[in-house]
Amino acid sequence: MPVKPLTRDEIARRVGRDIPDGAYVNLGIGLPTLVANYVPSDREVVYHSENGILGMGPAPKPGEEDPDLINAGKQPVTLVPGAAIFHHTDAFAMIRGGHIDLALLGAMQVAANGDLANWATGDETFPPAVGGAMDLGAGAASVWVLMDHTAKDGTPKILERCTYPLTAAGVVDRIYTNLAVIEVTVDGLLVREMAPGLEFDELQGRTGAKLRLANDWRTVTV
Amino acid sequence: MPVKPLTRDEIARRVGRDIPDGAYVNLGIGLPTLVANYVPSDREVVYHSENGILGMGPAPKPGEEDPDLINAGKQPVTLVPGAAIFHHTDAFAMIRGGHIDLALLGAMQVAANGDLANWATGDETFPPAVGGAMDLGAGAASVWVLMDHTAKDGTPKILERCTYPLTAAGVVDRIYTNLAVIEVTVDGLLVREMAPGLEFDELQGRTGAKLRLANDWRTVTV
Amino acid sequence: MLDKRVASLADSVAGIRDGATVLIGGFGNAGIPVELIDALIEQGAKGLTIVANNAGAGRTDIAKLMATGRVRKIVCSYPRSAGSVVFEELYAAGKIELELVPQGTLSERMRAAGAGIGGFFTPTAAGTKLGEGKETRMIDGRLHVFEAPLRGDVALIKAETADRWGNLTFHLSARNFAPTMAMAADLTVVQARRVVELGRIDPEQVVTPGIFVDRVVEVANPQAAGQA
Amino acid sequence: MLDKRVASLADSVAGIRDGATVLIGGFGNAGIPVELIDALIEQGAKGLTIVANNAGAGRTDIAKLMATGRVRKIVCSYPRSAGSVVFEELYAAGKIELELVPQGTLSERMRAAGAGIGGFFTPTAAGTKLGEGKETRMIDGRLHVFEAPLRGDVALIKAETADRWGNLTFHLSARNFAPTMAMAADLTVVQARRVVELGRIDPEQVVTPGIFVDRVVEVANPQAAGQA
Repeated sequence: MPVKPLTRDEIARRVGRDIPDGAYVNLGIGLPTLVANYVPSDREVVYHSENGILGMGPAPKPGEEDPDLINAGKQPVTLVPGAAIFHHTDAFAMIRGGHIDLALLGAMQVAANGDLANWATGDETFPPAVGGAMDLGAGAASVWVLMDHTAKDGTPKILERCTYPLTAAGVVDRIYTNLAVIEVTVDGLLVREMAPGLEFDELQGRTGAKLRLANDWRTVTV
Repeated sequence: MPVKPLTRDEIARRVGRDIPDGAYVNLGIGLPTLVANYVPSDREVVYHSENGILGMGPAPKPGEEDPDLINAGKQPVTLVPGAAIFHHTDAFAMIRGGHIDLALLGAMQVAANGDLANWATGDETFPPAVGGAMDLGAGAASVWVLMDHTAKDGTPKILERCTYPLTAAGVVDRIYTNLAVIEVTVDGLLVREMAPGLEFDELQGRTGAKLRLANDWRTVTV
Repeated sequence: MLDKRVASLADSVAGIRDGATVLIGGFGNAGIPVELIDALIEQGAKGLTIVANNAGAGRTDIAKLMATGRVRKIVCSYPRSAGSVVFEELYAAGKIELELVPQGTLSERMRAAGAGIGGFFTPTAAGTKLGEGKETRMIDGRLHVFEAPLRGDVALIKAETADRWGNLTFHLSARNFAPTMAMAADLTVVQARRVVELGRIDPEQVVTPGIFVDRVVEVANPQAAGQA
Repeated sequence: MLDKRVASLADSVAGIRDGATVLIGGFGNAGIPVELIDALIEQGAKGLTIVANNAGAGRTDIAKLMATGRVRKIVCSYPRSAGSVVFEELYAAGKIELELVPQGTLSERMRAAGAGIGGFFTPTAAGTKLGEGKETRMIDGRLHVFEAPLRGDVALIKAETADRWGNLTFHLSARNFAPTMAMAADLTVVQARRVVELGRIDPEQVVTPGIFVDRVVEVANPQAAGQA
């Protein structure tokens, strides 16, 4: 059976299934933003944005955008009933104070100890930019990373130690990639699910840190 | 000419004349509260209360009190047009951040270096209480003290060094008493005004710190 | 479904444990959650640390809770006020511990706990008896003291309007400590005069976003606090 | 009479000095005070330090100010965004200094300045490159870094409604940094879409109390920010 890596939408759908009912969730830019489309409709999830919104809804219809109502990725959004608006300092009090149950973030690298690198590569020819990444990494009650398992050239992004500058140390709880669902435990990385057709050895070969396979591992279904 | 000490209302009236137009003012409990009655009517002064009010107006008419609209002394108040309500933390951000132009406070003792003692006598048989006194002392841009010049038994309340526990160190800018208006300068206490009929030597005799008389001193008028 | 409404006052305080630190909103008699305090008295937790601006007045609410003997310690700025007889008796008898904190520092310490701040330097109380024993630092030529966050296991607060997500508005100066205490506790319990349908509170007028609230109970006609 | 209204945009930025630190509200294109920035460009102050979340986009507002060469340094969390060409050119040419600050720390540092807090410990950036060189402290088993207050000489912000005392409301997520910056500057200048009669803003719905505001100018139809 050939390996069938998950598409971006499939990763988002897989993660969506794990978002608990009633959770306060911050969605990072890019892939994490897709997750909102795939949370089961019987769950009520409250989406937070660093620029002062709780209760973001889907994108507005074309022509109905309000330039004063945008998310952290600067895209136009809507509000759902029950939404609240507040200022930046309060938005980050929610983050730093551990009130956000779950931050879904993209990453450049994740380490076996939960270290997160998602803001800089160390390449000094570009000006650095960090945004709210370090606050979310340090503050959210749980951090789940969504990313491709390797860089485009096949270089592992899951490592024993990050080589890129850290965003936050020891904060990642789970990693959802196109190849696997991995839990970060005190004993290291535990593979919970693998993409259809993938052998553990092959997964390990594409990973820069030692993996363990859970006894009750399953094939990812989406 | 016999000495004519100021009454409480006369002290309040004298202070009222000095409140600048447009000032943000916090009035302490007791004598300072009276000052609002005597600010010239062509000046717009915004009164702040530690429990989250800017723009307090006069006491409500009997029967029109709202138990949810009280000042820091727990007395019912009203709001003027332009008032704002906020929470305690913001109320004290205004104080600590130096945004309150002027705090008018009562005092047990004031020292020649501007030290303020207005929260405790050191008598440990009563439980101590401090309220917002230390925040106001440390935070307000200017602190003016309103008090009787001496204790009831004639003991001076203006001293070289406070004997009671301090509220805040070196913060008092002016002292208005029933006998004098005194400025706290880097060179010590400068008497700007004296009550009608009062001789400087007599004032000095009722004061526990060295006074200087301003060249342009005047008799207090109210 | 995210529904923070609970059916009864008893449910609203269920699970509060002996030894808990309980933040109680209110300043003077405005904003005191009388019914939640009565429910806590009924619930029976003991050895409590109470954080509140005042130490109760009269024989109701905080004073009534203290009179049960179940308050080990009170953290407040102004324990001695008109009618604070219960506190004064307990204090004189050595039956209650008092931690006196300047009012703004009290509020800021709770805010720090809610905002994930590990501590801060403030000029308030520097050079005074209440600053004794604290770490000090000169900052911009002014003496500051270090203050630690003050977290509650529980906060009991009173609101004007709530929805099932826990979004809150408050009535005038009854707002006082409530928004800060809501942030600072692991379990924030709210008694609201009206519980309205989700979406009825304008998002721009929400004062405390529901993320800071855990349980909401409607008390349409709350008692006045501080009665004799 | 307390009247913070000024007659013109030119009056609103009068007196801003060379070398000033200017806090500029906005996140993305929401809440950017485009007309105030244009007035500052016209006014001519140079050697400025700009504190803003982003480093401008397109060729208008913050980008336009930077393009004049009058910005010595920018303090922000996310200088590199779609269309931040002016900043990138200046940065590559070594003509602008960048202080990169995590977004929540940026906001909290300004809040500390506004609230009279001498500094605070935060877990954000601890153990990272942006935490290097900072004082650290273990608090409750977590590494924290010390952050100092960040004060502005001037804040330029955009509001929806203002009155002559400077009470403000904001429109949706255009609120972002404005209430915090208003607290943190010696001179806070506001462009408001509508200036209303005193008393027209419900006291419970005031977001920024006028005490934090110094000058108000009405700009009824503000330009969009970030245009090419």
